[in-house]
Amino acid sequence: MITEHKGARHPGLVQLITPDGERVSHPEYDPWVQDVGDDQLVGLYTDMVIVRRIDTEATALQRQGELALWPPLLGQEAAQVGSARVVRTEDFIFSSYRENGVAWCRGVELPDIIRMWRGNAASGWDPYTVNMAAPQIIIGAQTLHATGYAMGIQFDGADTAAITYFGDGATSQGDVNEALVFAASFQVPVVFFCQNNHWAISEPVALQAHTRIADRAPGFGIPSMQVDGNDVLAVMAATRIAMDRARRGGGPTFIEAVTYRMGPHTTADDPTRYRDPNELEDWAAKDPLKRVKALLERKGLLTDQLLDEVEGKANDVARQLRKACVEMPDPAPSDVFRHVYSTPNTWLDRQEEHYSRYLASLGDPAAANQAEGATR
Amino acid sequence: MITEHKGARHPGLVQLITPDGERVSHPEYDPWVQDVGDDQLVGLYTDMVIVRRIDTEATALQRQGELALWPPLLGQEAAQVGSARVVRTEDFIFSSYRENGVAWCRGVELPDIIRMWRGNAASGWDPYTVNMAAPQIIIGAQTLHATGYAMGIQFDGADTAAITYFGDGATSQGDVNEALVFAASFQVPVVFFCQNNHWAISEPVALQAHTRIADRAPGFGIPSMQVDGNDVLAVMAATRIAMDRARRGGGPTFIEAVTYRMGPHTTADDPTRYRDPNELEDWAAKDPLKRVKALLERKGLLTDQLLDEVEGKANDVARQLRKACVEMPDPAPSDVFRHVYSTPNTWLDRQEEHYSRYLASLGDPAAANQAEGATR
Amino acid sequence: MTTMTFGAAINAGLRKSLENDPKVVLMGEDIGTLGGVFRITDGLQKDFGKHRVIDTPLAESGIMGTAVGLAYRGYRPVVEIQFDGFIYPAFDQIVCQVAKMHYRTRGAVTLPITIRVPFGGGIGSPEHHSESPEAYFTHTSGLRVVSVSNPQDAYTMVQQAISCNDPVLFFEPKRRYHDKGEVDLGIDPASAPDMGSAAVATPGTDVTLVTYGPLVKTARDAALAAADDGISIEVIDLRSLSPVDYSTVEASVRKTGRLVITHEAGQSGGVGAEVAASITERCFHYLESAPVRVTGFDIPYPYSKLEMHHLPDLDRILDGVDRALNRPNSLSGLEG
Amino acid sequence: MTTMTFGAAINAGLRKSLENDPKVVLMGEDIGTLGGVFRITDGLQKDFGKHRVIDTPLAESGIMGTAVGLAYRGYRPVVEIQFDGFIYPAFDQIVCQVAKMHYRTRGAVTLPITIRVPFGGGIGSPEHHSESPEAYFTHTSGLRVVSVSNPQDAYTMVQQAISCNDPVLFFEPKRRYHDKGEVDLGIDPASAPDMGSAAVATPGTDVTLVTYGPLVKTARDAALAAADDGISIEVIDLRSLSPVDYSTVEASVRKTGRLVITHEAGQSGGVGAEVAASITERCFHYLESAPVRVTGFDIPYPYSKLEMHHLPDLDRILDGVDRALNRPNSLSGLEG
Ligand SMILES: Cc1ncc(C[n+]2csc(CCOP(=O)(O)OP(=O)(O)O)c2C)c(N)n1
Ligand SMILES: Cc1ncc(C[n+]2csc(CCOP(=O)(O)OP(=O)(O)O)c2C)c(N)n1
Ligand SMILES: [Mg+2]
Ligand SMILES: [Mg+2]
Repeated sequence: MITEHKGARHPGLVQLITPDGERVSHPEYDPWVQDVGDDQLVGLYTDMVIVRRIDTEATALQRQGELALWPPLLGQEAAQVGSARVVRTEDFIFSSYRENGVAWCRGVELPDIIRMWRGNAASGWDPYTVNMAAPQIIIGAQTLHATGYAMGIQFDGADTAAITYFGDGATSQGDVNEALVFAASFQVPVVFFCQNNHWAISEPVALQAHTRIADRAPGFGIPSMQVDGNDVLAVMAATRIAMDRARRGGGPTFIEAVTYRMGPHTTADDPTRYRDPNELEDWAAKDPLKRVKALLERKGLLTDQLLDEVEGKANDVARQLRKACVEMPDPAPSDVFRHVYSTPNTWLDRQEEHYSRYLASLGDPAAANQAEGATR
Repeated sequence: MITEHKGARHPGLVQLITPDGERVSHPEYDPWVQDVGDDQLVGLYTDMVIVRRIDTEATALQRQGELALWPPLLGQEAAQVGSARVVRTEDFIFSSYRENGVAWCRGVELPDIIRMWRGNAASGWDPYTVNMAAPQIIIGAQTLHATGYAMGIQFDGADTAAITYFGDGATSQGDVNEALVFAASFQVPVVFFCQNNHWAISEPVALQAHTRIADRAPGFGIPSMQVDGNDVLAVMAATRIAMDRARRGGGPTFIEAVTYRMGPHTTADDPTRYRDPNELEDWAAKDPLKRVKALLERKGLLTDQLLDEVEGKANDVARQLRKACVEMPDPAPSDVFRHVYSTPNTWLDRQEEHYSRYLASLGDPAAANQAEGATR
Repeated sequence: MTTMTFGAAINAGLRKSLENDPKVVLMGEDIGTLGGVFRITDGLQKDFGKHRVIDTPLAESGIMGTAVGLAYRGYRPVVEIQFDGFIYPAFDQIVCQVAKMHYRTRGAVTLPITIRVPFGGGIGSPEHHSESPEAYFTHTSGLRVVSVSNPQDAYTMVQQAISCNDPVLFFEPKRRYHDKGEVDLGIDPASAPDMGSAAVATPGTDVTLVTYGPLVKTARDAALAAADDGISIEVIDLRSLSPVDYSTVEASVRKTGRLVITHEAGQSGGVGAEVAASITERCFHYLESAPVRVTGFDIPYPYSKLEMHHLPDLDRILDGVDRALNRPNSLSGLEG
Repeated sequence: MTTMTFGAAINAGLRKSLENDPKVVLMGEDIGTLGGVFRITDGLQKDFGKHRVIDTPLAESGIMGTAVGLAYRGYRPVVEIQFDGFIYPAFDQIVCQVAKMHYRTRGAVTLPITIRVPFGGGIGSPEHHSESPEAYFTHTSGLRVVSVSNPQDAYTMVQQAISCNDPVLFFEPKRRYHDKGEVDLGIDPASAPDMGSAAVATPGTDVTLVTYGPLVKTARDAALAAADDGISIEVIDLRSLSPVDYSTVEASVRKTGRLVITHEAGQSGGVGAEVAASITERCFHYLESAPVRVTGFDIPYPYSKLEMHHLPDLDRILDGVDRALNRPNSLSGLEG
């Protein structure tokens, strides 16, 4: 027999809360969450409830024609809240399109969360006000941006880090693998946070990865961890370990958070065409929200008062979201020409001038004014 | 301490012949070369001498202005000859630009080896006559072609395999990593043969890979081997193991052949600008040709007659190569329009007609004839 | 004749190709079990199996590169790019490999690859889902580029593209997928008009209106509307964008003396620029006015609340027609 | 004034930019120790360090994507693409990220990235080393595209490109790297003619000859030769390809009534198509003949023994000039 290097040994999935809400100890990960007291636990629970409520409300808004599209994160609340809550303000986040839970934790304003999904903008917020980049739709592209940003952190000698979110499907893209190469070569402070939610639209994770996703990074010289992505504490611990290493100059880390997309890919998707309903049921039993709720219950913290309070908060957020959505003003026609360049552009200025004349010729008074005024 | 998956354990570099020419035994690899008797050893030696002679001659031809460019393989003879000699006729090879030793073993005609380097064609040979694709200049692109070809082998139920050659630098490209993903997902009969010659033009391998290159593939679920690429027997054994596994439906394998580019990147390169001469010296001591020669000597096979014979053969090849080069007819101007499409194309036909009229207007009689005749 | 949607017509054409040639394989993201995000490949994996209709990993360069390898082995891959905006990761493999392999190997290797691209806007999608990248490919020698505008052409031309020995970019106007039309499923693609030829979609005498893909319907509607004003527009559906069938366009412009070109892609360097330049070269003395381009603006495709401003519509096209006819129009009085 | 090669002038411009702004970083393959395969960055890593002049792994998408991240962090990356033909793996990052980020974020994020591309043929190289991909980028909104034709412009414009807040594709005619010229190193790029403006390289009155990059020299030589025949050619060096400074071109064509455009890139959908279409639109009534394009053929760039047939040279340009002037030329007698 030929002894060959066939794959990596791994310590297995890290879990700190069982699906039944039992807190299990893990000597290596426990220290990283030992400061998480009852208040913080309640805070995490509250965040997760709100994030799920935002998701439900946005889905409803889409069904009612108020949003053009929405990518539900149902089932991924622990992965997003657990990680985002330990990213510091000065750190920078590069995410994909599904990280609305991360955006919430980051303090993104409610209208900004839905702006692009309503079709009112190509992205929702100013990245520099929340240190979170515009959501990325091109699968995997943002992992390189995070790596480049982390190169900048390194050049600046800053003690912050970048973290990038991407899916299991994204791991097949060249860009993600090139990001691992650059991150490893330059040993920059970046954390690769992969939410393995088991699906890339209709494609199961097995089509993208022949082995554990967490095994990928060590082949590039990047340490990795595989954590239960539905366990908010495990996610927190892993993210802290990784961010801490990055900030201390220890280079990149890869985290695979094993979770499950319980809803459709987007509101335009119909998972009944490709998904075994039993699989969904299995994962419903591991629901991240149920789990932290059970933990709170075991700890005697799940009072009616708390439940009411949290529900009230979530409903408030939902109401604000809905209001922000339906009241969002439409963009002006001339916005179509804005921000293509930061410097004047003769070609585009001419097109804008012609178009405003055209609108004026249709008898649109607003446009007529514009046609006479300045073009920029 | 956090136990994490930091990298893969590996059995280390496989070697069957020491730099001094001692045959060392290796229980797992030996069986794969036990059929290699004295004759075959002499054959391998002969190939390596010829391949080096082709290289020297082509370099001289370039210096004399007969070739536009040449990418020397000096130092990589064992990696190329050892692997190519165990690829069967029915298997298919997808290489980069430096595998002229592979082309030689494949039976590519001498003029075809230099055709593109003289500027007389974009590639040298008909891939289907030797089952070796046109050399690839875009770094890494051919690894996907090999993987796709292997998908075809699988669909056909054939018991052949594809093998692709690429460099250490190429491992940074997205395409190579995507090839690993596809090969692993579909478990197709393809062998990834990486010649780690320590340099990508002026960039050392450490810039491309933070860990052993052989560690990369297991993270994709692909078994890998690291062999001494200057040891022709070790290379043969590893390639046989991999090709055999592929043919038997065992899926892809990755081989890192650790070797050294002793010459410049191409004849246009000046390695003194970036390379420590001591490093070159170290590797000269591990020269693949010296090594097999020393082995032959230990076996008492290195007679003066053999040396003369091999030198004679190599000189013959060199003479033929030179003759083929200087006598190669120039292409016709109208060749510029050939083979862009396999079907007629009105745009291009018009451009050809106009150009032949133009040439005719300059008073070129050949062109004038053409302008009057058919355009295709 | 059968009434069917545009999407169903492509599905039927793909099915025919899969039936007729065992070397035809379909590849793409989500094209198997799901039948594609637009359901164009619906049911095909079920009927032809996983080796004929292949769900691939999520990597466009990987899909294109393995398609090259399959073609090297004698297969005829039909690649689906999920949305126009996701073709760019495959750009290198398309431009350097797919387009050049035949030239590189002096004809020894043909790559009969069809690249299906749902393209264009008008469906209210977010960024990267509404692009018109066709000009990148018409500027790439070695490729053929076609775009279909109606179910019958979709059915016939997809089969012609698949049986063509050259690589073909096949642009499908996604906002027309649900449009219905009559399709003759019994048609023999080999005897139908070649995909390289343009078609006169609406005959006319006063002005030539050239377009392709999603705007053919809009252009024909414009011709109908103009007829009420006594203006006779000849609408030409280019069908083939590379090469353009200039003989058909030339014949029309020699008759009308006026040319308008409309497409969704941005103006600068778009297909319209090439058509305007080539027709001016070929018909200079027949032209009574400068060729007019009515196109998308030179902007990234806008968010959906603004896309109707970007996309040429019936009124903007008619304004362009007025310009070509030197009738009063939105730019009247502006010099140049 | 200092006499220096084109390559040395770019090197000097890069050095100035590195000196003036600590946020400027150079990235690329082999640009450090080696100084680039063309030695354009020679000595810069030694003088500015490994964090300012970065040898990157061999992955163009990786280089471009990390440049985006660096720009996000406030840096001004100057990326070297080793050869024109190797820009395609970075195409997705350029088209979807570099070009669109400013629009996407409504101006919140600027990406002042300069992408240096040695381009064009004439140096006897194998495949992928002689391409002219500029039209892909002039068709991409959100990018600025310039090309330099002489050492002085190279020195000045590379600094202007680097200080521009929009991303700039900077095309360097590699076959001119060794050409020498006078360079005023003391020039202040901010007060020099803007890189967006075209320049009249040779004044003339009979015909306007528009070009850029490597062919400016050829065009000027053609003008000299034509002068002997009593033909006065006005050569315009576009300098900026996106946007084109049409006011300069228009002014010339209004004067001459004739237009010839020449470039190495293939004809279909090249920059020449856009210039021909736009000038026809703007100057239709001034044109006495159809704009003529003298360009590379619509073929993959040929192997080096044939490249002189592909590349427009002085004679072919003059033949095009004759066509524009309705003088006897190679196509005389052909209709259309
Ligand atoms: C380059 C590119 N190709 C294809 C798509 C279409 N697409 C959007 S989401 C998606 C699946 C992504 O799966 P994964 O990375 O697992 O993320 P998830 O959606 O599960 O969060 C695909 C194929 C895209 N957005 N970008
Ligand atoms: C996509 C691409 N980028 C850049 C180049 C330029 N280039 C040619 S060879 C080379 C180095 C390749 O190194 P490696 O893969 O180790 O192969 P080796 O030359 O050592 O055989 C580079 C950067 C190229 N040919 N293709
Ligand atoms: Mg997923
Ligand atoms: Mg190498």
